Amino acid sequence: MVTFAILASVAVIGALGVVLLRQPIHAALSLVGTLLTLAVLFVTLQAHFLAAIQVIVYGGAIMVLFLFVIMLLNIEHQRKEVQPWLRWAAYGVGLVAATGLIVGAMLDPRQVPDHAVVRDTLQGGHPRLIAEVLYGEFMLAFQLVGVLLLTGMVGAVALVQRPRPQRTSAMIDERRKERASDALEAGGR
Amino acid sequence: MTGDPVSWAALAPFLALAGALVNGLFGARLREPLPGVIASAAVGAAFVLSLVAFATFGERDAGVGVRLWEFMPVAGLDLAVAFHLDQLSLLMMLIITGVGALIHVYSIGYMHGDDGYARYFSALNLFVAAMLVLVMADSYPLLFVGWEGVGVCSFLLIGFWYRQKQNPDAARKAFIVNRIGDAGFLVAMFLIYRTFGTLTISEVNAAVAGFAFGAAALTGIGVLLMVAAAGKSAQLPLHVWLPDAMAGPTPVSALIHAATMVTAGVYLIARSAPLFAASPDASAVVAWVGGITALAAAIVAFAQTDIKKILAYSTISQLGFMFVAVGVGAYWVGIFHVLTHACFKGLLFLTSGSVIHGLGGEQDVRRMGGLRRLMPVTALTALVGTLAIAGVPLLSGFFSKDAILLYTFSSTLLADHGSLVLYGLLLVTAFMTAAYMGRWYLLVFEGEPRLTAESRAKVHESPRVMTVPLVVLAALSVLIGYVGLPSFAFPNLIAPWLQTATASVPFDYPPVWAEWLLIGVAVLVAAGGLALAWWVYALQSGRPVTRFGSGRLAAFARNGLGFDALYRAAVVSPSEGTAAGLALLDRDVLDRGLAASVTTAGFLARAITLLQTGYVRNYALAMLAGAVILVLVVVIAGVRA
Amino acid sequence: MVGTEAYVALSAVLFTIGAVGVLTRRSAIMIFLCVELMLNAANLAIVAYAYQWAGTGLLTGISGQTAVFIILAVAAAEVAIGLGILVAIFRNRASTDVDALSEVRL
Amino acid sequence: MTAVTLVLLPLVVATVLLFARKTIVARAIALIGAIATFVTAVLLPGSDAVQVPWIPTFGAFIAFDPSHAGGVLALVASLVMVPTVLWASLRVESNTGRFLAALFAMWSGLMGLFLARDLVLFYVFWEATLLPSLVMLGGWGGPQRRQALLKYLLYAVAGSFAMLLTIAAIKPLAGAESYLFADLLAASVNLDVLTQTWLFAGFAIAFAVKLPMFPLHHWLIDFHEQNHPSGAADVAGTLYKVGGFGLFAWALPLLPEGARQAAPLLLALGAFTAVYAAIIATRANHLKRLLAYASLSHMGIVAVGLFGLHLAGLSGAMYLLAAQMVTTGGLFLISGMLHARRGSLDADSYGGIAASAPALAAVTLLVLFASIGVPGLANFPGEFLALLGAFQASTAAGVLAVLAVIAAGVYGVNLYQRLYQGPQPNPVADLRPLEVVVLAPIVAATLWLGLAPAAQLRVFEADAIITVERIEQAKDGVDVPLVAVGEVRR
Amino acid sequence: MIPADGFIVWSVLAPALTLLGFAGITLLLAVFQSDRGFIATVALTGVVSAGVFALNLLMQAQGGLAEAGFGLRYLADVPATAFTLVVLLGTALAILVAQGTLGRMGLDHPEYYPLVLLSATGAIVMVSAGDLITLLLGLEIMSLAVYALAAWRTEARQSQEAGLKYFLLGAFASALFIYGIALTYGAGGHFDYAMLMAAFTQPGFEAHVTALLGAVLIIAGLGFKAALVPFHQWAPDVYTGAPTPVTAFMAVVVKAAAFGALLRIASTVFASLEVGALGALLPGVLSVLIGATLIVGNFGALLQTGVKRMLAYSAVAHAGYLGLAVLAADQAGMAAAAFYVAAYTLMSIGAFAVLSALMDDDDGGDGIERFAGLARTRPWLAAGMAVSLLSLAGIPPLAGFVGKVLVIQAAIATGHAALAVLAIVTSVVAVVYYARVVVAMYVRDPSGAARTPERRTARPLGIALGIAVVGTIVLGLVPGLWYGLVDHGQNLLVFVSLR
Repeated sequence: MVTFAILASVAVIGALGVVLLRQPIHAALSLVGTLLTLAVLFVTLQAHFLAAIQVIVYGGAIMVLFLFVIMLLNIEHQRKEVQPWLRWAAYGVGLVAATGLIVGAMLDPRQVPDHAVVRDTLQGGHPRLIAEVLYGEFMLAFQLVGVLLLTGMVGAVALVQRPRPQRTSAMIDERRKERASDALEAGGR
Repeated sequence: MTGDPVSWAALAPFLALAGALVNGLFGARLREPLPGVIASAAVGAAFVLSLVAFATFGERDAGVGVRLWEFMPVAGLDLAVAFHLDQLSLLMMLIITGVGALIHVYSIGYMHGDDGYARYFSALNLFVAAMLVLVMADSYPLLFVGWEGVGVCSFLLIGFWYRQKQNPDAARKAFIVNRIGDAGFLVAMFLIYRTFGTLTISEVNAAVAGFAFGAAALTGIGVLLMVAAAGKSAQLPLHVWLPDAMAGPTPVSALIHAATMVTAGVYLIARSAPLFAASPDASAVVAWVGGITALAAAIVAFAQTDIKKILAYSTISQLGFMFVAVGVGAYWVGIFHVLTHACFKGLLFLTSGSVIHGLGGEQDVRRMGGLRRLMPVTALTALVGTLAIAGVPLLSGFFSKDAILLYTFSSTLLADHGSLVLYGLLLVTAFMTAAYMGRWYLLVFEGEPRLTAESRAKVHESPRVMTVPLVVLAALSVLIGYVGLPSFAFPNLIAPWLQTATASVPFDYPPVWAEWLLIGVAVLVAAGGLALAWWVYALQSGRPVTRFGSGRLAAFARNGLGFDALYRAAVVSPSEGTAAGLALLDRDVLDRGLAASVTTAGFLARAITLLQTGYVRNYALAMLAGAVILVLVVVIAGVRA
Repeated sequence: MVGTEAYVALSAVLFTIGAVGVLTRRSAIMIFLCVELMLNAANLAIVAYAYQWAGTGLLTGISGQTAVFIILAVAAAEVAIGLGILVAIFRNRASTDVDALSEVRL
Repeated sequence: MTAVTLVLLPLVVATVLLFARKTIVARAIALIGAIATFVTAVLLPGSDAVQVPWIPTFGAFIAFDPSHAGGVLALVASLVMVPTVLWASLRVESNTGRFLAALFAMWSGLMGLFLARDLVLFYVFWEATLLPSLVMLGGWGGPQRRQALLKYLLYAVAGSFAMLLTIAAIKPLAGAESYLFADLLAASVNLDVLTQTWLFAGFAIAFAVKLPMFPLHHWLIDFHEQNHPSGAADVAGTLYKVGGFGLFAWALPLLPEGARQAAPLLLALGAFTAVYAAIIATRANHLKRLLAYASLSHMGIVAVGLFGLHLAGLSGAMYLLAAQMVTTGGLFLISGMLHARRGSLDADSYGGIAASAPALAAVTLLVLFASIGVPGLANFPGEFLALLGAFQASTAAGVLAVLAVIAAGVYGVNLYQRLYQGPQPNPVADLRPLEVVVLAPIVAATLWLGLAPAAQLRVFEADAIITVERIEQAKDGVDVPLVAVGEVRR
Repeated sequence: MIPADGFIVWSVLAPALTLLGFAGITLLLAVFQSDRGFIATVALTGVVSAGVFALNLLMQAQGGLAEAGFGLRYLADVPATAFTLVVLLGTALAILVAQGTLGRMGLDHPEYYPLVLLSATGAIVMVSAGDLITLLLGLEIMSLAVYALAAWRTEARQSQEAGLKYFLLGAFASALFIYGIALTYGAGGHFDYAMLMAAFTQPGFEAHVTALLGAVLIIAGLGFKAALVPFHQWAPDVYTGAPTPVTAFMAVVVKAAAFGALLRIASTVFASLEVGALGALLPGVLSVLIGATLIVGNFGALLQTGVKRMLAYSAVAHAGYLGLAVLAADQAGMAAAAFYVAAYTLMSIGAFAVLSALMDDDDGGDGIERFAGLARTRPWLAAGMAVSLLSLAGIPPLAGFVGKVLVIQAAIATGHAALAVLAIVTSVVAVVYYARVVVAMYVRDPSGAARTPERRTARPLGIALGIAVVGTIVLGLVPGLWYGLVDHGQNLLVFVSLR
């Protein structure tokens, strides 16, 4: 109970950090915190293998990629909010959404399962069990993941790895103007 | 077609139609007077057929039906192009083709040299065809074919000289007023169908017996038929077109607007006699409308100065007499007056035509006078006609008018509806008839000539082709009355003949001495009227002429008792206003309004596109909000359940 | 032991926070980060439910955990293409502010 | 097969015409095509019905039957199309071939629409006729044709989509086996009053738009005002004011209960339309506007005839529909001829021309009087019976509608007077031989329809009996087996 | 768990595998071969071969021999194969359109065709999926490729915007969808439809709320791809911003796939949820969404001056009409939708083909003025456009009309009369905006200012237009050709297996 409360609080605080922290780097790191907390929660739910994957894949690979891109794109400066009301609308809708989903969860009448039975069944999410499912009933899905990653790769490469078009001076001018107007807007507000 | 000579008469309208077609299609290429000859021959042949049928009809009880082809065999209606030839229709056919033939012949001379010579005869023939269909029809719808057909021909002929604006205007007025009556006819037919389930006249007449005396349905039908009859026969308040109709060539006025078409209303009521005989209320409407019309038209006739308009109002007045006759249930008398009136009024119109022809178009009686010496045949025949219409004894008008008075006096059908008052009304009218007709004759033919220089230069007696019909008609005007001598003392040929075809209504005949007394009264009235005219217009020659137009009453009368003004104010202007208003409403309000409602759709479209802000986060908000609403719906339903 | 509904409620909260983040952050990359948070919240729910279903003694719990595995892969693929698009655009615009992406509208 | 030929032949001609570049070639093709189609139409009465499965899973058939009301209308419409095609080939100068193609496409669509005995097929042709008329208006119309076109399109489509809804619903709701008329008729007894009323509303909207009926008539006015001044497109437009036919052939027999519920309102609207339009027509100055309002008035009378739900009225309404194709069509052709003479469609710019064009005046007078319901001519039997039927249902509506007869007299005579009578400022040419050829069928049909309506009326009545009997049953609340209804037909 | 015999059924996978194989081939060709036309042809060959396999499967399923692989997780029943065929048709036509325009527009990068084929593979997986995870993967495969394609013109602001918008919102929608999967799994304990149905209809089932929450979130996720209101707002912007050939592909293939999946879920999982006390909830929710979609799509299109954007809104509107079929998914709706989506594919591609032929190389110039007088200057293009637009408007006897009748009929048969009325009312609005273009082409005179480019229509484009127009007409006149094949939608394999 207490463990859950602490972990939940940490996860929520981390999540709030993602939303509220100004610096993208901070926000990303805050997300990493939440992800790690989630890994711990997975452990309490008899999903040890998943917890490991969570730390390795998310905390390790995906988030590092994010941080890399954040730093690459150098996206500190933010212009003034165009629609200030949107923030409060978002908070309102979010509050309602959370309430609704929580009430929905509470409406589920099922009993808490017997921990022993769960442990015997899941065996802590043993890789062997997962493998059996993955290569059994999820075999097609597993293959499709491959296709998916291929698609993602081809798509990303196609967009980024392009023979650069001949830049005309007009295009450069256009981009300059754009930047200038961006700066003006940022400064003016 | 059977071997029965009576049924051959069914060809009559087609002969006239053939004449109309020949003249209509090829007339323009025919040389004068060929179109006139063709037309006259067609009508003459029709007259011969009618005469043969009339002669061979014999003592039959029922009419001869001639069924040509199916017309509208729908919804239990057995409507065919079928003719019903009985005593009534045959008599009418004789009038139409007989008088018609004479007038056709007369027209050969009268229309000499006109551009529309062939067109004229084509229309005139077409009219005869339509009129024959009207009287021969065995069903109301077919009768209506003729009914509107004569209206159309009347329209064509009134507006015959269409290049002056007033002639087409008069034609239009005639057509529209007639259409009002026709609308009444239509509704009458609908009501007949609802009441009787048939529109065949004989079936309707037979079925009347199944209804209570004075049943409301019968009264309704009767009144509606009277509306129709009033339109066609120029009875109050739908009489306004007839005086204007004098814009047409004078033979047309004689044939259509005196002898035949305008009597169609009388014929209609006589045709539906059993129905009216069973409905005193409807009959009372007929008789009273007739009586009031007779008097009112007589008053107006006094004040007119146009040679034809006097006759036109006289016609309206005489038609009123006929309506009184059929109204009180004396159907044969009504038709008898149609017959005599066709002769003498036809004659009178033709004589006035002759005068106009002789004077080169002059129509104002103030610029006539003394024509007896210049146009002797015309004057003589006109005198015969005048005396006949005035009711001078032993001439045709005397017999028919006397019969009307007598039957009105002795009516039982209208005994509760003031038949005696009507009698008085008619007596007054008869007096006035004699007086204004005397005035007409005296102003035109007697006294000093007041002709304009132009007229004086042209004046001549009409050619033989015109005077012969005058003479024939004059003879008829004298003689035709003898078919209907007062039955209490003399053999009456026409009454039993017609009663089989119409209906017999009981009358409360007075004793013989009283009948003689009534005749005496009638004679006195006629004599008095003529004497008055003589006194005013012959003895004080010259002076009364200057009194034309003086006095408010005279002006009122000259303007037809203000009916035209009334219509303009109460009907024409409001309708025109309504039309203008509706046109405006339709175009500028309703159409625009619908357009505006389309604009509302535009607002919705604008609103939707405005939501499309382009901001990703707005879209995400919409998605999330949508999803949240769905979630809430589920959760709330779950909490409730 | 805490009930499954508590875990699910937690996942709901995280999910909502992620969604709110999508609405409030303006940098495309931060929005994407928030989407990752939402995916993780979903994962948490699945793992919690897997635990619940394991209570019936059947292997369905394992298939739930396996599904999480696959969803991780989905997230990875999305990251690949997403970052690809971001980079491609940033080359041209030098900005990841999504509010600047509002030219096509109405 | 005659029926199929009649539907396809004009379509083939239309297709060929699309490729005719030279005007003279187009004229020749059109002439031959018109004659061939008309001959086929003449062969139509008594020819066999056709019924071939079309979309089996859908329950739609290619079914044509010339022995019903539609057969008569198809014949009359063909009769009118012949002079229209001739006139158009003479008077439409730009892209003659295409215009004629549109006319022939319209012809084909009309034939299909009249002859179809399958509801889906009917609808397809219903919409198919829309396109050529749009093309004619859009391609050859007046300066404001775009607005007119969009308005017309909007009205037409709004109406036909409402019908589409009914069509989509009627089969599943009634549980019919197919969209064949006979199957729908047999199954529609399963529909309760409320459903019938709603379904009927769908039909009623569609047909009221095309009829048209107040207040859905505004498209008609603009449509005619903006169409090519030759009047050819107007004639075609007049031909397919087939809302009355749709009601008669489909809506009323299939949904008698619905019809009975809606009849009082529609009867009143019809009567109002008749009078309203006729009154406005008395004010109109533009020839085509006048004719538009006049024909709108006729359509009001058609409506009262139909919604009187009386045998006479139903048959009469159909007859009036057929007759007004000829008379209104003829008047539009005449207006085109007038325009050819003086280049104007304003009544004010004419006057007194009977003197110089007596034959034209005579034909105008004949057709005009036929149009305003003078007995002995085309419109009278239909008008009379329609009003008779309406009066049996409602005295008030009957009497109101009769007022339109008076107003018709007013505008008819006014029009004639303004065009042909009075002083003649400048003379015009009289009918040319080719114009005589164009008008001859119109005149012939005017007389034929006026004098010998019996055969056609019998056909209409045979169809109308179905409706009337079903309504009688509905009134009595008795379920009479429908076989009996079928046998009643003569 | 060792896969049993018959777990992997290769024949079922044939269309998808063929497509995937050809995606690989084209990818390799893209590296070595510079002739883009050749690559396109190879891609087309792949699509056609896949189509042959799919047609074979459809025939088989028609004969009652529907197959399934992976324990009902990948199906080849009538709806699946029918939608597969539609997807392939759309893909083929879109490839032709692309082949005819990409080179001219300077967008002929080598990865285009592989991505299209991959995307189509994902779409096929979506419509064939028998479980939520497979569905998710199909959806992602399809979407990722389309995200990239939408941003294809990386140097153009509009295209960038389209790609990023689509991607961000798509990811957001995916998150919703995945959360929905999580909840559904929570309620039913399974991911495959058959087992979920079994679980939901079990007597002791009590987690209704969880299941319904899962369902609505799945609706939200799929509704995004299908462009149902309020998840539609990306569609007008992305369709407008994406290069026109891509828009054509998106408009037809993505829509077909989304609806194929949505229909199957609606007819199985959702249908089984209708047993409980909250049974009427899902149809109610759906009908509100569909009603809103009809209104927004049609009215949104009303004021558009760009034809491309008008078509984008119209795509939203057509989602509404297809939605009518979803409501009747367990009855005639499936077949109706299969027909409608085929018709939609043809007429939509027809319109986009003409649009591509007319637009400038930089994807500009889709204003309605460009269509003024087109009937005179380019009669064939105008005729093709007119047929397509009139069909979209639902004018008989074109395919769109039959489709509309079918879906409306299905909706009425399931008691959604009010929605059917709304569909009709909004169709009237639709006629207005489609007609505006047709009127411009046929009534207005060619205006000098907005001249149409004087260029020949590329042959592949012409072929695509020809196929689309002929198909639209043929499907309208003889709808039985296609409807006869798909009208066995009620016999979903999942149902068969349960009984």
